[in-house]
Amino acid sequence: MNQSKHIGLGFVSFLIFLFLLGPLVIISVASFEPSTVLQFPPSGFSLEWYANIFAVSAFMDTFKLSMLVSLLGNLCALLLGIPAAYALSRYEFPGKALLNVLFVSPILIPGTVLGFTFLRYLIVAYQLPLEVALFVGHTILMLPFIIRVIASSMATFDFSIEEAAMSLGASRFGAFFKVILPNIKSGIIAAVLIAFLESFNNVDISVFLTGPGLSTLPIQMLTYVEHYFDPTVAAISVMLMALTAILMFAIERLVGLSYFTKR
Amino acid sequence: ASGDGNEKPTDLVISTWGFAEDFFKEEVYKPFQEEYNVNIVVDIGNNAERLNKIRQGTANVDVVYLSDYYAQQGIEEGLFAEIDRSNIENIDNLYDIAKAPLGEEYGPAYTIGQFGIAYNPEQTKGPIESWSDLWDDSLAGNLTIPSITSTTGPMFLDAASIVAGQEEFNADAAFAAIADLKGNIVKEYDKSSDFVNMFTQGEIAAGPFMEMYFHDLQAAVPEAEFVTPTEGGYAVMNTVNVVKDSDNKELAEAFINWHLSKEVQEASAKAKVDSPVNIDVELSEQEAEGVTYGEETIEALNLLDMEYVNSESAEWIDRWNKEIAN
Amino acid sequence: MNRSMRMLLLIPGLLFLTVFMLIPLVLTISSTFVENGSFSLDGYFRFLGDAYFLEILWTTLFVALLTTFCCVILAFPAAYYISKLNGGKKAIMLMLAIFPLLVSPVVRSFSWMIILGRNGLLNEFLLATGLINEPLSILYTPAAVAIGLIHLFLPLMIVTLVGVMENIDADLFLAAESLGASKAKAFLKVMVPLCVPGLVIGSTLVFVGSFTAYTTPALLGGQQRVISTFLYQNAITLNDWHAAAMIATIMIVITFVVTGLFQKIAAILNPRG
Amino acid sequence: MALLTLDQVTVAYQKQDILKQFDLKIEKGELLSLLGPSGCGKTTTLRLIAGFLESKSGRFLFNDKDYTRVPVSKRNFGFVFQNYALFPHLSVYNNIAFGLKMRKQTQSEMKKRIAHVLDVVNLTGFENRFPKELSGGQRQRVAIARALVIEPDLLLFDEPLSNLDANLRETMRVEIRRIQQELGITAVYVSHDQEECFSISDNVAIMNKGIIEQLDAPSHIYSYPKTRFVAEFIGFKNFLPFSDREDNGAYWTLASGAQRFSVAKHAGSDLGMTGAIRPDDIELVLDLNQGDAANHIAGKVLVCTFLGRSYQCIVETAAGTFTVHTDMATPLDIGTPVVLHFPSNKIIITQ
Amino acid sequence: MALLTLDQVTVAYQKQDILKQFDLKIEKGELLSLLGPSGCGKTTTLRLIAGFLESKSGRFLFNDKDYTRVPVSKRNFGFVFQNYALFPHLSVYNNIAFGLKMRKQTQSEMKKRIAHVLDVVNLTGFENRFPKELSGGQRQRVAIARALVIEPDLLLFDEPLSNLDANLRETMRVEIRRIQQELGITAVYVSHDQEECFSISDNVAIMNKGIIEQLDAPSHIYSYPKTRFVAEFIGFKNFLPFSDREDNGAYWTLASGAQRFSVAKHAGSDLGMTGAIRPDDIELVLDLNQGDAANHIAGKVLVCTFLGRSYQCIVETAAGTFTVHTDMATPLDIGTPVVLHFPSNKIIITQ
Ligand SMILES: Nc1ncnc2c1ncn2[C@@H]1O[C@H](COP(=O)(O)OP(=O)(O)OP(=O)(O)O)[C@@H](O)[C@H]1O
Ligand SMILES: Nc1ncnc2c1ncn2[C@@H]1O[C@H](COP(=O)(O)OP(=O)(O)OP(=O)(O)O)[C@@H](O)[C@H]1O
Ligand SMILES: NCCCCNCCCN
Ligand SMILES: [Mg+2]
Ligand SMILES: [Mg+2]
Repeated sequence: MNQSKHIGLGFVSFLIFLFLLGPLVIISVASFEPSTVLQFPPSGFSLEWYANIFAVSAFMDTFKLSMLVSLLGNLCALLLGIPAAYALSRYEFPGKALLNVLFVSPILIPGTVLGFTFLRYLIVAYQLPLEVALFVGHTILMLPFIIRVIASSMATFDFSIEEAAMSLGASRFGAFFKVILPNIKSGIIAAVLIAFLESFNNVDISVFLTGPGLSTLPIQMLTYVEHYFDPTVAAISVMLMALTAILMFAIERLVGLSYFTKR
Repeated sequence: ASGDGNEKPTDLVISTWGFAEDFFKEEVYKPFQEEYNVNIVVDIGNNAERLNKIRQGTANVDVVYLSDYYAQQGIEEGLFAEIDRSNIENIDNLYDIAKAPLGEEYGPAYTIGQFGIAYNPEQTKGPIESWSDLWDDSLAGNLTIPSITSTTGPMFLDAASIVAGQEEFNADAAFAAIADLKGNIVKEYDKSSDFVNMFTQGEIAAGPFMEMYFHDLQAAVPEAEFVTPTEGGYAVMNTVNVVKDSDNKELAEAFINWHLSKEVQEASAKAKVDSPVNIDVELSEQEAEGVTYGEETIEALNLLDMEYVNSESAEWIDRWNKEIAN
Repeated sequence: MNRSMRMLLLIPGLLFLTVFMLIPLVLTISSTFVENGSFSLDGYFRFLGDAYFLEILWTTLFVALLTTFCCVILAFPAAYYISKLNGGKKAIMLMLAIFPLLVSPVVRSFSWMIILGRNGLLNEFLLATGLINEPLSILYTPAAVAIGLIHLFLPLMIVTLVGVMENIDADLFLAAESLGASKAKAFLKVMVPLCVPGLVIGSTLVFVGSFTAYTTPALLGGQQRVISTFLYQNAITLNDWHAAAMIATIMIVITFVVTGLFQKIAAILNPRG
Repeated sequence: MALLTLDQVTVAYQKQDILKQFDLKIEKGELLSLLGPSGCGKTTTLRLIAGFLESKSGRFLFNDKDYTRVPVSKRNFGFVFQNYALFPHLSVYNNIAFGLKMRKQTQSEMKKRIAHVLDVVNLTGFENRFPKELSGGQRQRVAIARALVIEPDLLLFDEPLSNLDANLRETMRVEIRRIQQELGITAVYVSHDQEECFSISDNVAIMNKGIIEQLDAPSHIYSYPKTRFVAEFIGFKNFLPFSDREDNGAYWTLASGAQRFSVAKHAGSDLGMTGAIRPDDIELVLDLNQGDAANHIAGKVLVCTFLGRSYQCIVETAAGTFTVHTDMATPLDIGTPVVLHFPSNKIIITQ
Repeated sequence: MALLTLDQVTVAYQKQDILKQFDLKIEKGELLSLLGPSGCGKTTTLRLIAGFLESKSGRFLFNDKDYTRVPVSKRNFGFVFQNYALFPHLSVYNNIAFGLKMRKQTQSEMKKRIAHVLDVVNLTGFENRFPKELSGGQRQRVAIARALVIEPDLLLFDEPLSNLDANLRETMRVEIRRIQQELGITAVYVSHDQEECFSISDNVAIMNKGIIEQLDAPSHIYSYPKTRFVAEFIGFKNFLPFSDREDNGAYWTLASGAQRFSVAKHAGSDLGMTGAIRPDDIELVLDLNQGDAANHIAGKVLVCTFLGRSYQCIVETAAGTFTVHTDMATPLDIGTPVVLHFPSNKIIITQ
């Protein structure tokens, strides 16, 4: 389709992106504030708060734990979720509606209650070690995002290519990995990213599943802003964005970003 | 007994708020760890969350720092061990009100802050001197107050009762007074950071505030002022206790003793981490800025009966929700 | 594929959820129907008879629905635009769209305070251009909460929709146009129905997110409370887990009803969705 | 024993039976075509054999083994899909390489075989295109190449040439036939193009509403359709209801209305009373005197259309309306009186 | 003035030109077919006219108005997609109703028209099915119905009947033609089926690699293809390279190798030196004595295949290999010596 026909659409999209990214720009600029209070425009330029991220050891420690939990949990949620998403969008069977509800239910339940329930059962009743409970909790937190986002991108999918692959000798498994997966790649990536970020930013469940020597970055950040007002947390957000941008750049260099989208 | 480096260090779990973590690590924990061959593990979070974990018994906490309101809950629920004061000699060197704010059996306040009023003189009609000044119409849409669920909420409720002319605390009068104040309130705040934000963004000109955070406020808004209201400021007590299930009770008491020592108290004060309660701590005028310091100041602070507060709080929260927060 | 194979795909997830979430949750919720050792609905009647509770419930619901609606409206063009791009450009835009998720919700709210405040950028801009004479008060109103929530959840909706739109055959759109549908009509009659699966899940994510949101309403809203504040008060401040579980149960029921409603609407839009 | 046997197979979508107690036998190396109207169940039959569908009842034997439960990927059957089902994320080369990779072919062997099959389907040079950059016919050819290249035990074609032009279709069908015979692959071929089916197949099965009406060698079906349905389907446009039958040695003599017809006997010609004849086989005679002779009927031209090879005339007679194909330089005007001659060796009798 | 004019239009995908300075004129009420090999640009031409594609250069006039920038939805052109493009979320009824709803038809009018068009495409009773519950041919018919029912100003068909069986295809094409003529709709029709194109069209354009090689009435193209490409495309399988030309009144006398051929003159027969003849038009003579007569060549049968209507024999001669169709009861054995006769009024001369 021709570009000129997209002008209206392009403009609207531009405004939407402005809305999404404008606040981030403001925060990024404000994070270079030299004084102890976040303001815009900043009263000067300083990297003090960036230095502070590394000076306060808890930020690095919790960052590592957060990454670990979100990545491992994500992996686990993918292993559990992809087969389920596939079964739910590919087949009709009795009880499907119920299963659909069950698989989204972790989203439907207020985090505070879910967190407390985990505390009472995973840790107190099941006696899981704290780390394991945190990991399980995050897996559950991510599962519905993985399942629903992937399932919805499979909803419009033409599964005849799966049959084609099988007729060419691919096992059910192979067909899935070789032809279904590549064609829902962006759906999966979307799911992984959303789930990861939901987990990485999660506070209300994590609060109950952390303990001595075990805390996550967002909890650390929240604790920090209870006592400090300086732009350190803004600086952390900017660092996360920068990290992501660098990652993207590296991927672009290595495999090309189009690798992640369907042709 | 000083460690010979061969014995495996004991874990001591400390539950605390999580500010100035690096100060504590270096100046408080490290010397103690070396001397006692312990390994200190901290659990951080806000009062309520940490108290909750102690209730569930999931965190193996030995020493717990809580503000008095939450500490009182812990005591009533029997979560804390009775302390052996003979193991904590430094208690004797504390201001009187810090020695046993919640009873002789339980831990002392390791720091006391002052709850007063912060304001921006450039945005108010004149200087603010008393709690009742907050009711002035000139502050319409320019005021914040602490929410009832924050540590200082009940203190402001008490102040409102005083402003309403009550000798003894009277909840009806206090709620009526705060309801009167609604025209001035932009919104209430839960965290000190919310106050600071509103203040620096010019959304508010004044509000009840804790002195220990004033230093930061002033850094952003140099013209800001902190006053002890004429009716008196309130004492914000941060207490330290030993958890009942602790296997390291003696070590815990030793640690508390260490935290109350002149050395640590003075270092905390000078780093502007916590106001000192040890009477031996001497601060220069500059060092005392932003710190609640001095016998008269401390002794002049109003105190709330935490047992009473605790028994009323559910009722107050309910009333607050219905009469104030909407 | 036979039935048992299908079950094999579902079982691991099912088992995991059942053991670690479903059973604990059912126990928690069922405990709300027991008071003093016997079955009772009194707790629920207390809440549902409480005007204050109903008011914040309604406010929260309203803001959440408004947010969901706005996200749908805003996400559609953006997602469509992104799905039309090819290769690297698409990946970049998609990443940019989810960039906000990298920023802590607290920080994002700060940013909106800077923009929407009394002396904020928006007011400065409007005053400078002479569009207004008095600063608008947006911050600390439900509108500010909605804006903050939209910013918080729009990325979810966009990403979900892009995933669905990509698998829609471009010829369908052309077919609609050739049958006389304007671009807008074709979009409405073909694109929208085919996006329904994505819409349903996107709306569910946004709705539930805004319905249970805590930080953003606390920072951007005024004195008006939201339901999670109430839940949090009961659970954390008052340590009354019985009441908290009841509030949660009420919230869960509402979420189920609303998302069920989404499904109903979806079924009308796309009977085959 | 047949290589492939469908034994009393029933397939249903929702509650409706699509194949009804379906029987089919195919010998090793045979190419069998399924021919039948749109919606009769051809694709369904192929999908069943391929293993994409499960039958409600009945058995499927292949090489004497019960294949009913063998998974698709273990069957080693090639399938050419009616809607191509190309992998959108793979280039033409990789689409074709897919099956070979599954079979762990060496890179060089793979290159060679793909180059060859691309040549067969006339797509050399398109290796790096993606499916959506191809025309409809090109896609179809990739689909064929993909199935051919793995040299499967059974090849299933679902209208593999429907989007190709006549020449290419002919070339391709010759190639398909050649490869199939060379490698001795058994094949089931669905097409709506009769000429294609007849020329490529060892046997043709004419299907109607989920059952096979006739299964025979192409030339036999072509000349002697067993039922009226088959006759109609393969181009017998003209039918004569007969009412009387007299045995006349090598001929039957039959009556249709006032007219008598002599019809050469053939296998099964004693089983029915409906005569059938192709438009090509009726002779259009302009000599009106013959109107009353046996096997002749007088009539009037209703309409004449150009078909390329010949003209098609619709002629109205006392015995009904007939369609006749005739070579002429110019069409006949509407209303022209003509006589139709039904050669007695061209009329056949169907049930 | 023509109703539709493409004037020097160039269309490219990526950098490659698909249509090259393409010209086309269609008169009001005319049905024009595009015929050409797979990948030659037929679909591209249709999509350009429909407005799905933009040209790099050139103009598109419709009704004397410049339509180059008119949006698709304002064109009122019906389009039948090669891959159907049915709306998967709508039932058959609602797929067909789509265009009518856009035109704000009353409910009752809509019902009536849909019922009628469903009857035309033989799908009455399928109203409530969804596309994925239909067979390939059924889907195709829904696509046709959907385009027909809006009675557009211009109908664009992209292989609309490719998945239908012969009978249905014929009925449908007659119906399409009838509706098109009745309503006076102009149409562009792409098909790979020559008989279909010839029988349905007022004019046929033979395309090759993005240009039109010949545009003429069907019967004219059928008999007198202008170029070797067109001849080959429409079934002239046999070509004779001529080397000498003598004018012999109504005939040319030409030499091909040692053999002389007499060829009836026709328009344009002076422009080329390549003779062409259809397999149907060569006569296969078993009387070997005629081997040396003019227009006769002796040869040997290479292979004989059954085609249904006739046998196809490939015969090798001194002048090359020829394909001949002939009516016989049984095929000729490989190696049988035969003589081919090329009637002088059946050979034509192409460029
Ligand atoms: N998106 C694309 N990118 C690159 N090349 C394309 C694209 N679409 C089509 N082509 C090429 O353009 C040429 C013309 O395609 P078009 O679809 O018009 O062919 P067609 O005549 O309709 O063929 P068929 O009979 O096979 O459908 C083909 O060679 C095809 O490979
Ligand atoms: N998913 C389905 N649900 C319901 N009915 C179906 C479904 N798929 C196919 N059918 C019906 O089954 C019958 C046989 O379909 P099939 O695809 O085998 O036909 P076909 O012989 O291949 O026809 P065509 O030549 O049109 O492709 C058709 O009448 C069709 O409508
Ligand atoms: N809610 C009481 C927490 C007390 C923490 N004191 C912080 C001092 C920061 N300068
Ligand atoms: Mg089919
Ligand atoms: Mg095409």
